[in-house]
Amino acid sequence: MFLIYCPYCEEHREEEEFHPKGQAHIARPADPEACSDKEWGDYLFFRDNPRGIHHELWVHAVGCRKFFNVTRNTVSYEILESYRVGEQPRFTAEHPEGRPVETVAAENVTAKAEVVERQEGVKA
Amino acid sequence: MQRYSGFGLAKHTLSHHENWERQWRNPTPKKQYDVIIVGGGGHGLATAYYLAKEHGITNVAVVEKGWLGGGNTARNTTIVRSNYLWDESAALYEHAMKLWEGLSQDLNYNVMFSQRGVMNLGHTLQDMRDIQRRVNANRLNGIDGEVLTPEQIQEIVPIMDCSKNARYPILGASWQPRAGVARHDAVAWGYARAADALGVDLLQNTEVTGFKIRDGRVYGVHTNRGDIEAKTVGCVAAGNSGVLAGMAGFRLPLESHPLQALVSEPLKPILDTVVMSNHVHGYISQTDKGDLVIGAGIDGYNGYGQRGSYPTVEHTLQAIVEMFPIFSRVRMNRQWGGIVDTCPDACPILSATPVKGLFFNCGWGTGGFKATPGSGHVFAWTLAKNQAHPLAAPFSIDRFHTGALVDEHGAAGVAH
Amino acid sequence: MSQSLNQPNRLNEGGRIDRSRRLTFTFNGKRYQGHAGDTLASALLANGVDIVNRSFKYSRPRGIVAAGAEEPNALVQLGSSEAAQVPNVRATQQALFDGLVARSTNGWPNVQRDAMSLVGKLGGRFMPPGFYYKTFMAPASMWMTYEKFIRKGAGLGRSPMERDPDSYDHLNQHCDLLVIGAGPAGLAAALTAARGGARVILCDEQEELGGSLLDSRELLDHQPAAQWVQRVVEELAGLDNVTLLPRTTANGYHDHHFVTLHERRTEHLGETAPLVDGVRPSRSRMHRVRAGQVLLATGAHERPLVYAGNDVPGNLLAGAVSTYIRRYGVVSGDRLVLSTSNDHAYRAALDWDDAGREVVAIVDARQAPDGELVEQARARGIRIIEGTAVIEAKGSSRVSGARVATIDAQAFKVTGQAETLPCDTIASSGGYSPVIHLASHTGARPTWNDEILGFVPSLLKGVHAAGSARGIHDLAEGLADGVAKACEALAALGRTAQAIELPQVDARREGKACALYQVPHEKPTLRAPKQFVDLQNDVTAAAIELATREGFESIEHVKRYTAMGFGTDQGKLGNINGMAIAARCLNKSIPEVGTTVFRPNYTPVTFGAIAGRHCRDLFDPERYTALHQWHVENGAEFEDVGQWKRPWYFPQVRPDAVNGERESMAEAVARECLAVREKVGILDASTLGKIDIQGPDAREFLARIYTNKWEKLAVGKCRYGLMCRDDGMLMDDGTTSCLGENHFLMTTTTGGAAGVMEWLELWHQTEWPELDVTFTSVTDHWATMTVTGPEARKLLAEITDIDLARDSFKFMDWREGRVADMPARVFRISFTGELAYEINVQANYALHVWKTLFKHGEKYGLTPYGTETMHVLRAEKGFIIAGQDSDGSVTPEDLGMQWAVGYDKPYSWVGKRALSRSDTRRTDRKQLVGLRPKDPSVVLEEGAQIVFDPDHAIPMPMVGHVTSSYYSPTLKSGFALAVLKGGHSRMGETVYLPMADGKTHAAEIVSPIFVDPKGERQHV
Amino acid sequence: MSEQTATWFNLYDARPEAEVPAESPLAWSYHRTGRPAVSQKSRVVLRERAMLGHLILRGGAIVLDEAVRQVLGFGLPGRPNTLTHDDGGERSIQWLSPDEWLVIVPGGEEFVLEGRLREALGDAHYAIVNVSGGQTLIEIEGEMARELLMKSTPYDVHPDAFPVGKGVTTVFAKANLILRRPGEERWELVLRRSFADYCYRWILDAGAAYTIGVES
Repeated sequence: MFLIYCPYCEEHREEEEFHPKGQAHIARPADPEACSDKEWGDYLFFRDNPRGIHHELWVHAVGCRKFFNVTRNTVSYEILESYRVGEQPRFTAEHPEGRPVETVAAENVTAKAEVVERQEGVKA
Repeated sequence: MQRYSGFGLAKHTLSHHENWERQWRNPTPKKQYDVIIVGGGGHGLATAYYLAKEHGITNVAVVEKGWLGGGNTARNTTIVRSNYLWDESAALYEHAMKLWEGLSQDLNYNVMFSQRGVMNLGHTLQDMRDIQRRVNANRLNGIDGEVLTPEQIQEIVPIMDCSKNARYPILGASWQPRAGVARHDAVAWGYARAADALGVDLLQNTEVTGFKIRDGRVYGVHTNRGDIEAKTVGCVAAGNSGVLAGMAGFRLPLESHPLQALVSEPLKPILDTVVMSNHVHGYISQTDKGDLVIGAGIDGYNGYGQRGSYPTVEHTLQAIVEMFPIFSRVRMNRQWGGIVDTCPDACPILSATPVKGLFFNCGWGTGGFKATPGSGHVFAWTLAKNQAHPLAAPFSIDRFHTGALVDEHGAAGVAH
Repeated sequence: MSQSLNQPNRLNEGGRIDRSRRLTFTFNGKRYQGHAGDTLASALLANGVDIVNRSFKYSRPRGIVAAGAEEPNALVQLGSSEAAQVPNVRATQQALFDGLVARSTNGWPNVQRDAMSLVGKLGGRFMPPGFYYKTFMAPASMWMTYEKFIRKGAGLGRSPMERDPDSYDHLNQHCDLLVIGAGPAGLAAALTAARGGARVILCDEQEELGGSLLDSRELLDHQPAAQWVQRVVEELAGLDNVTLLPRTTANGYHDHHFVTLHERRTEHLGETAPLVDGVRPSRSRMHRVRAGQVLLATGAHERPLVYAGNDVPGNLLAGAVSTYIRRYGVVSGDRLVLSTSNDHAYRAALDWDDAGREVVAIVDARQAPDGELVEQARARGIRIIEGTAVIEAKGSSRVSGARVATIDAQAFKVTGQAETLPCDTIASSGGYSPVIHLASHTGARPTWNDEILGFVPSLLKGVHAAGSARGIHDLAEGLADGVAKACEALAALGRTAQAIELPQVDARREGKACALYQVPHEKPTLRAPKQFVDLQNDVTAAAIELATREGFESIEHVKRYTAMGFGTDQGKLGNINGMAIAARCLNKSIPEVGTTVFRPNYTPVTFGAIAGRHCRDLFDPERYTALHQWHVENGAEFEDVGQWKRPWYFPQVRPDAVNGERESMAEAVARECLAVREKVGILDASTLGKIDIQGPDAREFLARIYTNKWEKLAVGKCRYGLMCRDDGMLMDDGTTSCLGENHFLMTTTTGGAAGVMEWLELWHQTEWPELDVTFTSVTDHWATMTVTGPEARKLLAEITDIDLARDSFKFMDWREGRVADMPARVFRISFTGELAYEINVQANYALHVWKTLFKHGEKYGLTPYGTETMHVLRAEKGFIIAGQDSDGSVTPEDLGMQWAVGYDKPYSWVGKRALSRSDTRRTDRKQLVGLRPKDPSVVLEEGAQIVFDPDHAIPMPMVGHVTSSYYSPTLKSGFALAVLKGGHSRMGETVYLPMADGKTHAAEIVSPIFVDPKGERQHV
Repeated sequence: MSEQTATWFNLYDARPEAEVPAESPLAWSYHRTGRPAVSQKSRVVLRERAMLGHLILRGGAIVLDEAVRQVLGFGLPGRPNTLTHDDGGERSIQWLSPDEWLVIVPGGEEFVLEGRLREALGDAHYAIVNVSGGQTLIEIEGEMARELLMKSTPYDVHPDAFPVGKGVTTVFAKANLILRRPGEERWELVLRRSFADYCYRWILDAGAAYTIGVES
């Protein structure tokens, strides 16, 4: 049973509180009507299935109900990181030891800014 | 091939069993074969056997990275049935069932196929609608099956709690008398021995590290024991199919998930059919050695670790104790996990691929073991003729683009 | 030392038993006595019981071999009553209690004289490994008959046939450091970590903490080791941050340091849990431990030597001989021969000698052993024969002698003349295998260590091993290792720990052990008397040799072909020996043959303990509405819908009842249906999922997630919507009402509620975070009562201040006001096709409103109805139930619901693109239609398959199936909904439904709307 | 509240003005399963605090915090999984997610509170949902209360991991609930109505060994 860090609750929780939701970073095509049947089928059904580092979407179903991403090794089941939707992973198949924290942080600044804006609530 | 029989056994006893021959050779890989099968599990070995036997193609290598039958063949709950819902899948599994029925004799290897019947319980009105739909379809497809009442169920399995005060009372069941179980390891060994006898090279501890592809055509594989060439390559690697497809440069609509199972300690015979419940979620049978073999659920995440999450085991045993309260004091001996490659529609892929000459047989999910002979038979035909066997045609990769899924999963949730 | 009167092998002193407490027990129908502190095994040995079981395959007599979890033979059936039966209990791990009743799991008519042993003796030779695969094939039809006989021999113990009287529970534990095993390394580690302030759990499978120290000959601080144990345990018990769990086996090591510990809470007290203060405690408990770090101090198992006749009762592990003497005051025979490859096992001979019994000889496979223990034995005058081993045990029901000979272990040859030493006990030791099972559960493959001649665990991050568990068998080193590893584990958690002072241990010089597994015999292995490797599964050295001969070269193949290691002991004693034999046969080294893999459980655990409290009434939650009690009191039968208990129908006492007979379901449903169509009925619809949606982008969100249009829905209006997955298939449906410009209330199906909620969040959070909208489940907040039928308005008008006039409160409007003095939202939506009002009130007040409706409703014939009537009424109107009339392969178009599809909506809503794939554009897709049986008395079977040609041979081409089917009291006929290939263009055609009973029904394809096709009644 | 925002959301008091009998979500449980009496031997005591006002607040923390301070006189909990309350301890706010809080107030106050909050929040982006009928709160106390929780939830309830002032949504047997620790000895469980009976029966079963009593 996994122990998963929820980046919103900011603590580790038992797997029983979460649901796995498949591969992370699957973006819906911006213009579905412009997609061929093949492209649409790829979006719907075709997924990475690596032996090793994998980025997954999980939801803290019994908890804050937030979706977030997890980088996990599908062989050892070690979880390398949890990160918010919209952010990029530090650990990837190309960088199993992790990219520099600053590089990732810089990438995620924009994403974070959006989140903050929404979170803080903006008075109209 | 040394012929097996009761008489032969007696003869060998007199010579202290010193004269038994190897069941298969341990050959050195040749440079070139007509067909390479990647994956030495039940399906791969069956494919090789039928290629040799039915199509006369004997210059075949089965390339296995570990030991024969060491993947899901060695880790399943051995249930064999063919009562699938959709015509396409029912036809494929019934094809397999017919082959199961003569398999021991065909292979001269007792695979202990025991037709002790499989029961799928219904606990809700919708379960019962699904059961009736499936059994009616099976019947018109020529597959045996009937719908049982709780009273009939109780008669067949007296130790089950069929009372109305269960949390989810049993409302009925589907029943396929011809279904049953088989000795899983023997299936792999039987096919291996028979294929070897026909000239197939079984290459164990040989791992494919890449495909040799030129101009969109496959012409061999790279392995840890050197390159091996063939114009036709069939991949039958279950949970590892996605990794192989990656080596060939394309993706498959597959995810590999842990599927767990467990056994009790050996008990005196107490359960002589297979009982499955999708609703309370557990399935159970008893082996000839006396172990209760219990199938647990599939874990929702991808995993190649041959183990799954503990709560899955807890839920399964809760279901078993709910159905069989007398088993509360029986003890669980061992649990393990397989890696099941699952398609979005819970049906397999038996298909050509974007690479010419390269075929895949995968995506069997929880249904792989029971399909072994049929899968091998149909896939051998497909490889031999370079064209999909009619029973394989509905299971091409294209269906995920056209939308023509064979949705066993969405339709009735009759997994396993 | 002399012996106790009625326990021939009990010494008069020594051991940790309480001699003042005599316990009576029964084994195989015979009564014996033992003492508190005994295990069943030690008590049996004390009483001189040699044969405790018969072997599985050959029915050979078997005795006790070990003193702990590794015991392969002494499996018993426990229990005096049917309900308390427990199969396959290991006698070495069962504490003795007064009144214990046990019997052997095999042996007929009894273990002393077993009929099957003849079969084993004669037939054994016909049963090489894999013999099943080679025979029983002809004729094919006979297999099931052969199998029946094979099955007769199956199993060890038997299942109870009655319900378990006991309960079990779980305890979720969390700690910084979990220490598994309370021997020297474990105790030292636990104390170190505990003093460092860490939250520590220390568990051990034995009855008391202390492990090997409890029967050690060693002195700690110049006192018996057990005294040091007592001091440490007392200190640990006094610390708040420490949880001590004796009788607790770590049975499974799962991911991320989740370990299950099985605590046997009452098994030492009786066969069922004894009452405490009138309450029956749980019989056993599973601790679900989430640990920060784990320290494995699991010790080692001694390996027996594999020699001919090594299964005859009287063959024991050397360490077990010592344990029985020192811990239980039981000496298992009179004359001992010890066969060893190492110094450590010499303890057995010394202990035996101390017990006043004769040590015939120590047979040491090494040349010129010279360790300190060897010297001690020499000094006592014990005969030590060097370079030799026991090659064969003589005797059938008890060892009568040992044939010893000089051997060349390397060349696998007997090099000298055998000598037979008369004896009744042979103790053997081939070395020690670290207990690596738990580390192996994590997926880490152990590695072979030539230095210690065993596998040592590979460890993941956060897992530590100390002492014997990693091959450090020396006591002083093991203690120090425990401390060091505890410090490492704490350091990994960012904590510091001070090393504790270790007790003083006298250094002991030990000679090097030699590698010996299978002992050679004069005859080749296939011809020699049986040399057992796996005693429980009757796997011999010959079987392994044969398997390798037949081409089974991977150790996994060998194990599967011979069944080695598949017993309830998972090959704790035999696996390494088996690998060594396979390696010898294949001319490879042990690590080349493979590695050894263990799976949970370390030792078997009852299903009940794993299930915990989640059984019977608590197997799965039952969800109730606020009106549940009323339904129960009014005789409802219930249907399970998801976890909900919904009233299915309300059978009433029949008017002609004599003894209170109630209506059948058909009668009740017919009455309820007519009441709704003709008067007024009421349904508890509270289980429908309800989601409160707020935000300026709520409307846009709805337009994207539903197939139909939402931009113009005005405040005060409701609309039905379909929700698809992005593959275009229907997933749920329901009505959504506009409560305010930025405020909607969505309803979902009962079963789909949680899934839809997660679905909305998924799309919002991952795909459209820019939309300002929130979702809150209000399913439980609102109770929903549907009042429907021609009289609904009149009834409701009596208790509401809402203007119900047809033109001011139209169909698909909602209003708020008071109903029965309660603030309520009333929705004029209809699932019956009749005039209908769905009343939502805060659930705490629902019963009052419901009762008020009945108070006023009697004169209108207000009738409660359940889900069955609801289904009939909606089907008469052609309203679908998602999940019944659709199945995950059905699009809105297949259902003929193009009217609910916004093809020209600006945003490509979820599911839209998929509807234009080639397969979804087919015109011969299965489409929703109505079916009217030609014979109106026929109610088609739900799930019945449809064919065009009833005379077609099997397999028949099937073109669809019945999804819903009922008898309609309104139509006075059966009717059905079905999905049918190209159905929408086949109206009026006849189809056929061939049934299992041989009848074929004919039915006409009709519109799925059977009642009030123009929909006028809901508008009245 | 501006004219415009009045039509944005539908809000009204879901409670009656007249004396209308009400039933807590545990009414059926008390009827069917009963309430074991509290005695000297009871090492765990359970009591329901029925009919409280429960509101869900959604929106940005800063804006909501300002409004809540203005209306209730104390602020939102700043950290995840924590709760704040007023001086008397009668009113509390719990963090549920980065944009979601649970407000519990004495029964009857919730409607007024909702109105005043909406007024204070004006045109800000937020949502308020009254869920008072959908859940109930029970307290458990006693020397074995923590062990009872350990039987039921995988969440770590050790004081080191679960200090006073913490509150989480987590798994409880096969249901889920909100678990909070407002005081040293007292635990609060917020149960969903439809699961309340299951949770109640679970607690009584798990608490039998501690002679659990239920206060009327």
